[in-house]
Amino acid sequence: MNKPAHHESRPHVLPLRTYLLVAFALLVLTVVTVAVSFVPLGGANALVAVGIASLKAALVALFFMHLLYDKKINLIIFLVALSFLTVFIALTMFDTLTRGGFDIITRDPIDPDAVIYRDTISAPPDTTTD
Amino acid sequence: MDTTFERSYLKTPKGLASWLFTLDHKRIGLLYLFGIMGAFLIGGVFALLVRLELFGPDKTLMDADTYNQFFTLHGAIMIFMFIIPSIPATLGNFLLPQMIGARDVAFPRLNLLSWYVYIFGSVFAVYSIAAGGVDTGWTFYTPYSTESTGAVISMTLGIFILGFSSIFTGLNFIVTIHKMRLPGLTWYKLPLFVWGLYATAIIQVLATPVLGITLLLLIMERTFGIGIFDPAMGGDPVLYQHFFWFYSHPAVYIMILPGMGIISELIAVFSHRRIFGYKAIAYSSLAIAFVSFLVWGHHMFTSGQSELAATIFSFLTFLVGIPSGIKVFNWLATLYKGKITLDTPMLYALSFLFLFTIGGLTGVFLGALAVDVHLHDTYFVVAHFHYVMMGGTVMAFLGGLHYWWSKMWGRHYSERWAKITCALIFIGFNVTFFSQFFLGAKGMPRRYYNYLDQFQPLHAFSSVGSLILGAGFVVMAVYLIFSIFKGRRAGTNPWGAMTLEWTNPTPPPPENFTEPPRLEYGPYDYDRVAVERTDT
Amino acid sequence: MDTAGTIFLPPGSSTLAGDVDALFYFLVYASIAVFGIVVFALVFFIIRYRHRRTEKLATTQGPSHSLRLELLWSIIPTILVIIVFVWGFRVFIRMHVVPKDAMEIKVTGQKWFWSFDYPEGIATVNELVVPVGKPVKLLMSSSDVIHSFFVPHFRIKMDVLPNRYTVTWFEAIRPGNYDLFCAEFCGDGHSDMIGKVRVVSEREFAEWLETGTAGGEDLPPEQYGASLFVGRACHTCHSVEGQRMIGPALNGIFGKEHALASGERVIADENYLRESILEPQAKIVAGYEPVMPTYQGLLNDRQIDALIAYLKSLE
Amino acid sequence: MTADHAHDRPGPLAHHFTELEQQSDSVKMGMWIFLLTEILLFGGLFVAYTVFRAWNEEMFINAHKFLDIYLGTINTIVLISSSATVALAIRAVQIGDRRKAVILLTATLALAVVFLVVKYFEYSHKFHLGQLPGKYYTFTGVEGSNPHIFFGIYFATTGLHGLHVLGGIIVLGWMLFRTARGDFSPEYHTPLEAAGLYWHLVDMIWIYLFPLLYLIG
Repeated sequence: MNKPAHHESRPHVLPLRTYLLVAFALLVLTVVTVAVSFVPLGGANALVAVGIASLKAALVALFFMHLLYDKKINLIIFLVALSFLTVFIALTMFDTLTRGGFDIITRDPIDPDAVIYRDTISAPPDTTTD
Repeated sequence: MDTTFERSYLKTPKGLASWLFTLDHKRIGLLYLFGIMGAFLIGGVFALLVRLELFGPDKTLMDADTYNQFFTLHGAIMIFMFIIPSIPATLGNFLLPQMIGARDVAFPRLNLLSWYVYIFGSVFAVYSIAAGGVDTGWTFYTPYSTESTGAVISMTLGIFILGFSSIFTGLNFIVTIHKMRLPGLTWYKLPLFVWGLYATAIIQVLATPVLGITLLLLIMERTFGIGIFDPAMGGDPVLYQHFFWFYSHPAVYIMILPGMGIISELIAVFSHRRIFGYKAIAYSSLAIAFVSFLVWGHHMFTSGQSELAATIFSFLTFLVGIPSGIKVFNWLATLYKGKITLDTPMLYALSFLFLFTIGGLTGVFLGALAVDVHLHDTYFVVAHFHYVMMGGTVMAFLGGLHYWWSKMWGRHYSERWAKITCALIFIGFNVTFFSQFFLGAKGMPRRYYNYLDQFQPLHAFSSVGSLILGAGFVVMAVYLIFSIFKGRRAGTNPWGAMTLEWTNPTPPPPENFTEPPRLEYGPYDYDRVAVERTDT
Repeated sequence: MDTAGTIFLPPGSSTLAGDVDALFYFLVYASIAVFGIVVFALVFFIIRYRHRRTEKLATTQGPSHSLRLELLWSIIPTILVIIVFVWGFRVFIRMHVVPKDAMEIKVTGQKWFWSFDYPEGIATVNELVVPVGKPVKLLMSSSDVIHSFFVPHFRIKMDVLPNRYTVTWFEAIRPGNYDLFCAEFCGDGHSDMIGKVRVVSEREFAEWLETGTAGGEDLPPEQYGASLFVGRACHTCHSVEGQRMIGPALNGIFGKEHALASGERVIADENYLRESILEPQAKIVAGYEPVMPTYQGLLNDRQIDALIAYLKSLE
Repeated sequence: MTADHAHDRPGPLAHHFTELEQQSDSVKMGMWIFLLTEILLFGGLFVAYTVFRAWNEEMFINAHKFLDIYLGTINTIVLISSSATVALAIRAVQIGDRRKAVILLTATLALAVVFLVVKYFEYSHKFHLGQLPGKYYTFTGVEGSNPHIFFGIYFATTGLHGLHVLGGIIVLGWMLFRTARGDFSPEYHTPLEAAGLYWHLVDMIWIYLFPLLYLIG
């Protein structure tokens, strides 16, 4: 693999216009995401924010960081990083979001403030069990 | 008389400074060798002290706090300062460029920096012994590690720094393998040791940063109480375990994959036989590297993670066993119709096959959910991971060290003493650790300073084994050091091997190859070309 | 199911033990079989294809790969491990689904003893008394670091976490005394955090509940105190023979003056001893760590008096 | 093997490479692997954020209102602009315009400093209110349990990011010096490209931190 590509003795220079357009798009997206955050959309706010952030990150990676034009191996490295981060988040959440499935605990929580406790109690802390 | 010696990397240039500022991957490999041998000595002494204390119940030598510090230091030093850098940073550094016909690794300065970072991190880690010791176990579980009064911060900082050294080595190797290969040396013509190093390096760069952030968060937890891991501040100790094992499980494969690479070389050379199933062995390394990231939760089946997560992790754990099994069977098949010579490196390779199979099979016990509940945190686990780490990685490392010893130093060790030592280590190891499978299944929990009388005979047996093991390593140190100065002069290719590093002079010149290496045959073409042993 | 002890496992004494042991032994025999094949092939090939160094090396001919063989030794282990996974999973689920009629006991792990609270208002330390043949649900939490509740004879183990409840259950099938270990490293007293599970008949259990924590109240105070000193796990950290352990030795301390970590000095009278049992962090003896947990709720006044009487009697 | 070729080897080519292109590709690939480790380093913090947000969404939403969205937006624009200037600086070197490259790199450095100054004001305001991480947290205005965890994560992520900006200033300063000295040419400017990649990654991480912390909390 990686046959030496002799014809590329000079770097691939992107036109100035591309950089300016990308920078402009990034600024516009920033304004959009801030504006949307003031609109109450419930859970969708988080999705929109992360979606726009990903779009911006993709623009930076593909154009500013030249991944679109560079050797494919570098793009692969970048995608590997993202996929293993996804694995980390996903497998951890498989635990943290599904705790207490079998054990219904009817006692009051030990520390009502402890956020980790929320999913393992059946009743909210303020109701008394009889 | 010996112009090869005078022109070799060992003698040109001369002087201490030329070693301390060397950019030569071979010298850096040797610097690492001295570093990890120092770590192995310290870690080994702690191991022997721990085993002596456990000879009988109650107090034998030391009090509980000292014992807790000793097993913590044994674990932390052996893992972070010895076994993780052991094969890649010493043999890998020394051999990788030679095996792919390159003059050096891609980033020689980064390579030297990684050694200094290693020493710097080790100094922090060893300093923590003086600064009150650490008694948390090498896993630093919260909230014990946030409450402990020991020198947890200096130890974790040391390990954080050691992580950079590991990352630099991995980064260097990946780029080297991609970009520095001799023209014409395609991926499928690479020696399997290079594939092993490649898979290892991938894990090093992917997993080590997570260890870094875990330890940083632990330090912040101790200094600021930020409340992510400490239940007293509203955090979750089980989340710490997720973070920790996301690194530390793949780290197990950082340790074993390069060992498997060495075994592939040894089995092929000493059977004088084309390796069986080259592609299967190569790809299984990558498969192990990938799946190793999906299984960390099997360290946590009784930790309070959800049943769903435990089930997923258990299933994925079994997947990682399959490529390991494939490797073992392929090695066995390589012996078939070979010409097997039982030189010392081969004895270590065969020991590896024997011990690693036991380690792997007992791993299946621990992957099975219900059985793990009984065996978790007992001596069964201790025995299992020593069979994999010591019976696997250390045996492979010793095999590789003996195999390439003449390449490194230009001299042979005493074959007779080497065989006696190999037998001592093999016997000592099995006496020490096989007994621990029984201890664990009987219910003896690990990290116990004191224990009930019913466990005493097996503990005493295990302790005796550890002394045999220790004696083996002392003898090895003596004959190896002796050989550097007085050993018989070695020839270019004493084993009749086909990989590129045996085509250059022994010991190699600083630039590795005096003339551009030629690819006349592949690394395992024993069925096409008759290579003779050349030894003086 | 009743399984006798073997060279591997201690006798199985809970309803779950049989299930776990069956899988365990399946794994033992399967492993021996696989290991046997590997070692046989290894030894056979070494003997059959042994080559002396004096002979000349020539080329060797042998298969470089074989798709059929490689598939064989990929697929057979895959099937085996899938069987093991499903089997292990099914037993694991049984371990985690508590029977509806289980009696609930609250377990607290702390450095370095176990305490058990019964719904009837009885509290014990390091001794869990349960009736035979009745499922017992353990609702567990820790008051300091992570511990792990491990009874080898019952094949159960579950971590005990601070600030959170975890659950495990068992049903003992034979009366007897069984070891209870802490399996998660928790500090200097980790290996002494050992208790007993005492399985008694239904009738004995009912009697035991009646008389409270196994009697002793009719003994003279010094003797009662001596039994409490062991029964409440004081001896895990305090010697009565003068050695320094995790805590200071307690013989001959009564009536004497002691230096505190705060620099003050204090006379060890009844009030001081009482306070040290109920509020251990209030006054720390110089040279020791403030690690002792409170015994508030674990000892009644009579028991505290008995303990003080015992300490007074020590030389 | 090397001595007889010495005369036709370009200056910046290190002894162990055979040609400049191999060297440049290696450095860039090495840099990308380094960026991969950075992504996973920050990744741990993103995991902590996601896990705790899922556990306690209300507290996160309440707590994030105490971050200054205007300063955050300004900093985002500052960092994006600095990313653009560094990309343009590399382009200037590629077309041989050294003067423009120096100006653009100086602008990048200035923007990076602005970012840190804004961050400094944000931090000191929070210190003043007692919105400190962990056990030093004394602020009482946030509803929900354990708001100190949100601020713990806020300080951990932005603090680590701030350290990376600081590191970027040092690296870019060195690159500015080397550009001004004339080390780089259209044929050889690999170190500058690598430094640029690093700076873009620092920008990219902020692109995520900004909405997660300031906008949705």
